[in-house]
Amino acid sequence: MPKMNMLQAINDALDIAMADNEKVLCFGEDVGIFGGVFRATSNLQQKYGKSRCFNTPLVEQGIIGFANGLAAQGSVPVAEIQFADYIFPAFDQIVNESAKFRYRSGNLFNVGGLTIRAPYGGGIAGGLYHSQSPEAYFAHTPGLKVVVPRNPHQAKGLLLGAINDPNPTLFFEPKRLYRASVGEVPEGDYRLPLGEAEVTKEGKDITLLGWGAQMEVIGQAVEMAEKDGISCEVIDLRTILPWDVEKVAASVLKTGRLVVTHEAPLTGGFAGEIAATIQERCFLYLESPIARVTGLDTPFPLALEKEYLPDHLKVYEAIRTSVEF
Amino acid sequence: MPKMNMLQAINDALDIAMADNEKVLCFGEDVGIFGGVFRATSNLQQKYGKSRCFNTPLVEQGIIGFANGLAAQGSVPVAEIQFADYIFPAFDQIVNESAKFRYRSGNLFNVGGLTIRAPYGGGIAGGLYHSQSPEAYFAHTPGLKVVVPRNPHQAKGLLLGAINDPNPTLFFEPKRLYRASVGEVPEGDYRLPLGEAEVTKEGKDITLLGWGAQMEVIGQAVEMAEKDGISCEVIDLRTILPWDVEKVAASVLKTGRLVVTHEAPLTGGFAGEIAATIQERCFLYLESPIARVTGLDTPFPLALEKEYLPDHLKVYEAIRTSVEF
Amino acid sequence: MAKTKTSDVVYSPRFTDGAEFKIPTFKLLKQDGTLYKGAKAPDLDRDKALRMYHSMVFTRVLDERMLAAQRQGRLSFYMQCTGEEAAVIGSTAALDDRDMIMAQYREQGALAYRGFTTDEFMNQLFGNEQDYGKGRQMPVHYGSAKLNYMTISSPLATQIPQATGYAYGQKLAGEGLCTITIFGEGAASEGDFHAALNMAAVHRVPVIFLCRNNGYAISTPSVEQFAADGVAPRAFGYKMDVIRVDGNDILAVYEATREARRMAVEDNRPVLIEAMTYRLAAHSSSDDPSGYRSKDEEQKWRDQDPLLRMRAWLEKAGWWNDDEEKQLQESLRKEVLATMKVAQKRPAPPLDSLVTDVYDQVPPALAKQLEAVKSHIRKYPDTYPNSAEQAKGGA
Amino acid sequence: MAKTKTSDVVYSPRFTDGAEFKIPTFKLLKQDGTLYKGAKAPDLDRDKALRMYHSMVFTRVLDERMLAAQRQGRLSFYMQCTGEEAAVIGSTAALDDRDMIMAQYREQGALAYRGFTTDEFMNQLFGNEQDYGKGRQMPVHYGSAKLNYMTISSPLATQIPQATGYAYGQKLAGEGLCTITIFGEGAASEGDFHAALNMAAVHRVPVIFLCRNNGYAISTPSVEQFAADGVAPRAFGYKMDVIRVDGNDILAVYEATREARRMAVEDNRPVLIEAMTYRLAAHSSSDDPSGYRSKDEEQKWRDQDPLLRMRAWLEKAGWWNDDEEKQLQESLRKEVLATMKVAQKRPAPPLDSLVTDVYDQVPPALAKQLEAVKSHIRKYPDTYPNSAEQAKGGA
Ligand SMILES: Cc1ncc(C[n+]2csc(CCOP(=O)(O)OP(=O)(O)O)c2C)c(N)n1
Ligand SMILES: Cc1ncc(C[n+]2csc(CCOP(=O)(O)OP(=O)(O)O)c2C)c(N)n1
Ligand SMILES: [Mg+2]
Ligand SMILES: [Mg+2]
Repeated sequence: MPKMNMLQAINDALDIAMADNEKVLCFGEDVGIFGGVFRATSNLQQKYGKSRCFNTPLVEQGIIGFANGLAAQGSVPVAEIQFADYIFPAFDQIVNESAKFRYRSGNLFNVGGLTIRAPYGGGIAGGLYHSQSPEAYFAHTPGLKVVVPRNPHQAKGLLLGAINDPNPTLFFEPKRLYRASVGEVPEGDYRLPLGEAEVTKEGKDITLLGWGAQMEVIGQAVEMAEKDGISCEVIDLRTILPWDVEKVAASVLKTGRLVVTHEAPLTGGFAGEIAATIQERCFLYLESPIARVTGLDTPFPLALEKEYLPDHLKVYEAIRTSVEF
Repeated sequence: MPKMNMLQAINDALDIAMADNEKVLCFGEDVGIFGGVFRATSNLQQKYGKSRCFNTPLVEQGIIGFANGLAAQGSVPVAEIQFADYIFPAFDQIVNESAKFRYRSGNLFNVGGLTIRAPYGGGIAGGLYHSQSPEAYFAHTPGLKVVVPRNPHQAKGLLLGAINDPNPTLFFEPKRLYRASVGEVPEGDYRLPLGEAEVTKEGKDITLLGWGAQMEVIGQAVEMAEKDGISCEVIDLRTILPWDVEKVAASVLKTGRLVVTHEAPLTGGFAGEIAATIQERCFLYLESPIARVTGLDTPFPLALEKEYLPDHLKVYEAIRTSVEF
Repeated sequence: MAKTKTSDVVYSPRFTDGAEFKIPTFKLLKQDGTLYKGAKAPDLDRDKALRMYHSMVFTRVLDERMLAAQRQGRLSFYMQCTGEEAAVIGSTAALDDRDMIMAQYREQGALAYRGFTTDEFMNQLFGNEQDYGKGRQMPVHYGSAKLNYMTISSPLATQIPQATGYAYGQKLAGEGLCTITIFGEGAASEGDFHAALNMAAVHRVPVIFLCRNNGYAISTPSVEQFAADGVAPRAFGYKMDVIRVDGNDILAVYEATREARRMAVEDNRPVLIEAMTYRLAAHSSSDDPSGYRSKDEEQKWRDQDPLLRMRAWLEKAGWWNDDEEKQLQESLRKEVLATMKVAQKRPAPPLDSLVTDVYDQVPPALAKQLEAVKSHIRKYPDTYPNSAEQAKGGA
Repeated sequence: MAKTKTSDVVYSPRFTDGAEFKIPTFKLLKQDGTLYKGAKAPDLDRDKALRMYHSMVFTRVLDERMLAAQRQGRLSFYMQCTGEEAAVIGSTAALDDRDMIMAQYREQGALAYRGFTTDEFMNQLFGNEQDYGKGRQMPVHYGSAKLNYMTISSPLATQIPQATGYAYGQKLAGEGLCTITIFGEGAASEGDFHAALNMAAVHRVPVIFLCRNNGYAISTPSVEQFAADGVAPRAFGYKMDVIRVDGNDILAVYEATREARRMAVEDNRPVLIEAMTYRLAAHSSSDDPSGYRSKDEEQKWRDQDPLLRMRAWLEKAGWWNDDEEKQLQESLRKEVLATMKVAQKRPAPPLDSLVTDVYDQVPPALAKQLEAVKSHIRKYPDTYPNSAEQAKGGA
């Protein structure tokens, strides 16, 4: 299997999707000849022409409005939002339109073909407007699917899964991993399932749950904890909405302990939903409170980014605290 | 004390704020001569002139952008969004701008004077676009305050509190109660504190927590439960962000049981945050899982509204289940 | 990149607000049913003209009856097209029936013209089990896949950039079809409008933007909505072709739209049409316009009634007479009433529709939520009389 | 309400895209420093002219040095004003220094003109403890309350409707001040732009909208941004006065803005100015323009360098010479370098600034979060070297 970084894996997925189905279109700010500011759409215009891969004017609400219309018409738009921080002008088109299109029409019409890609997350010295993790905003919106990959292999398979899924899907790409995460990626088309979490490591003392770039952080923390003799089970949630309650509950029923981590602020973050659900499902099995290791309840900082981030040491400490409760 | 309905109490609060401080301005779609589609701003243009109370063009992102600028300049804008369902075109101006204005400038500038009013919630046969409860979207946004009143007395005092609070505040008005909720309202200026929950009834077996129109629902459920001999403590959260963790935790430490209710969908709703925090704070004191009684994970329905809503019977059942756990 | 032609240079500062560049209003038909001097009627045969007129009368009758039904408490809410039938039906008649229509909420005339049946209207209005929308939206939020009429969405202007996208898809499909989106002059203030026009112009999309400038957005008069002379001059900002038309003149609307469609489909040139008209009724059944406008003003526009104008033209053409009018009105009234009675009695949509269509399939956790609702209803059947029977089926 | 004048009526469908209505470009100064025939230089005294020119040179030097610093790895990120100094500084010079400026990110020249010190620039660029923004934003996100320069926000166009609101507040305050907002032709595609102009025109707000049309939004050329002849014709849509100006001609920009300010403040007429210019540098230090535009094109614009043009004018006026130029350049270079070295060494903002300014006061739960961070740092001081010392103070 060839080795690729996450950007190459994403580019490969888009290439395959466009080759496979001429109804697939890629567009957004600077995605045309330039291939996007991160180059995720490199060469697609050259290969598939300007009518299928193109720059849009600089207007996110227009990009998603346009994409909703295309999807309703039967095309398969893959719209890029340049940074997840700039998805909010399109919030109405996503939350009031994409999410409710099928429901409100009684399934006469739908925008199931829609995929929205956006780089998200911190750790790149981007400050408050190039670092946000907005997944929880969308996870409160029935009708949407929200997906976050952790590495190149997952990115390609989940993106192909998202493009082919008959529901509007947000695909948040951890930009810190774009070039940093390199791994083997199968050639050709393969699709990873949406809505399924993955147990990436089995263990018995405690469950660690995260998504995207936090999976690497969890990995480091788990390595430390296992040296202390703590057996960790690790789950990548992968799809934030609708999320795989069963797999997470099954793990916590076994381990009795859960730590959830994300970069977004604590309050209203998706870890809250998970903790609330799991305390209900696993009440009598919980040996310690479900812990959340997250960003602070502030905008994303710049100079103090290191202090803000839920890094491996903070996750490790949460593991210790949970086990020693 | 005069009796008023909630709309009158809100109108009274706006009148007092405008009389008190000429920097207070009220504007939004149809709020001018017409006094708003619900008439919350009745007579204000007549009294304070067109320059301080006026119609805006039909563009929510503009209304809040304009309001942000006014607040930065030192004015005290009270902007109305006609329905909370239509606040999303302004999401970027609220979440990326209002919430981060002070922080990003190191306190050189702020929009603390800003208050955004919007009718919210269901129960009025409004369907998916006249019934939403979007508080959780904003509660994931550090920098904002989010307030919801439960009756006319609270509405007036909290709105005056919000207008005078030096932080951007969203004030969601339960429109089902606009005319239905009538009560004694003190004359003149009084301000209820933001960030403080209120224990509206003491009890010892279980804590019921809600806000806005759900307080009435809780009241009915509690009446049934008390007949069964269950002693209920009732808390109105009042401010959703930043929320009063201490008062809620203190209650649950005493009762050992918690039911939280809101109309918004379950997943990602603010009850999740509360449950996650309280299970951590009160882990060893919890006698049963924290229960959430909420809307379903669907858009807000119309024909089946009754079935969807977290009504008193559903809350009552949750109390019973919790106590019998 | 910035381009300047030397010929376009001035050496003293000269400001302009474009006001000297007036956009005229295109008219053909006078209120008395005769054509303006120099005007030429569009090429309409008798059948088509009568199809248009029937749709106008049907819409008027429907609106009258349903507003009355709302007043009687049979219906929760209603919105009338009254006064704007020519703008809506004239434009629709100029399209191919396969073109997509993405409207706002006051365009039932378009749907009537396409052949939406009285029964279909009623099922939506009463949100019963035969409503295509499964009783999920307020009255007047119609949709029809087979008639290429996109289901109405309440958030204003969202359908405008969607229309641009839809039409872009049609262009790629190459079937010679286009999309029309219809919206009010109030909705045109939304950011989505600006995005839609700009993208359509840049990407040369076969879309027609039809603005019904009816003078008001609820209580807000258009002078508080924009300072310009209507919505039309905005087209210049995007280098889009625009035409202003007398919206109460069905022949002019038809002709303008016919030509706009040709430009859109043959030349991939999007077009903006501003139809000058007036909302003769209240904004909705919840509104009372007496608080914000005068009876005089209303009367001035009532004298411009688009139905009377078309009828006068038809009569002059010898295609219509008083008897036919009377008979049509009566039969439509009867039909609407009879159909309403049947539709009103149809049961509500099934309980399961609470959770369907959120996704293509019901996710497991949501299926459980439905089960919980059902078991709750089984416990309190009297409180949920509409669904008690259906809840019995549960696990 | 809909209004039509009979004189504005046509009887056959006539479409227009406004293209026949050209907006000319206002110019005064040729590249060789002489005025166009018939042009009249604005009323600028020597001091003011030199203040303007100094700001231009300072901005150019700052940009060169800081890009170099970024290349050396001293700075994380940088954005240059290069090529657009005349547009930014010419407009600022025409304002009252108390007028509010709400800019995009490429307007450091405006701040330099207002008197932001080299030290103040450096503190922001390095996000050190003396940065007014407390090290929270990326480089070039300057702000100054005392110089009436609103802190830059990355989300594009959000400041445009804010400027309308700010200026509305100024109008009510009645102090004769106004607001200018500066933005790119790319940002003008956002919905916020449309909202801002419309609201300003309807409410007669003293605000100046200055669009720097520099040909590109990152890699996107303006022909893919809009189909129209620039941004200027959009003003017609709102009945707003507009002027297009040669953005590399500081005298023309100055004169246009001076007059626009008068209209805004005296007549409450908002004005749109489109300054035609070119971004000579890359979009930012992260960008490489060779992928999307030609060296030829760049050279064409380099030949229009606004600094050289102003310098030529000053020399012809006898207000400037080669020696002075050399000396100024050298002293500025030295100053920038020396100041940079100091600023770079200043410590980072204090750990407590992690939680301040989210609200006017730190909420209790957030104070606890800070305490938890501190106690964590105390446990692992080596991992957080910048804040280990400060964490010691904790509970
Ligand atoms: C985004 C949004 N904001 C506000 C509303 C509430 N609203 C419904 S109709 C309306 C007025 C629309 O006026 P216009 O577009 O002129 O259409 P008309 O009713 O005159 O046909 C308003 C403000 C809405 N539906 N959506
Ligand atoms: C809302 C939003 N979308 C996207 C971006 C990313 N972005 C930053 S600068 C830029 C291009 C801006 O171009 P223009 O307005 O012409 O200004 P210029 O850089 O040419 O001065 C883009 C797309 C952003 N900052 N904000
Ligand atoms: Mg209207
Ligand atoms: Mg530009």
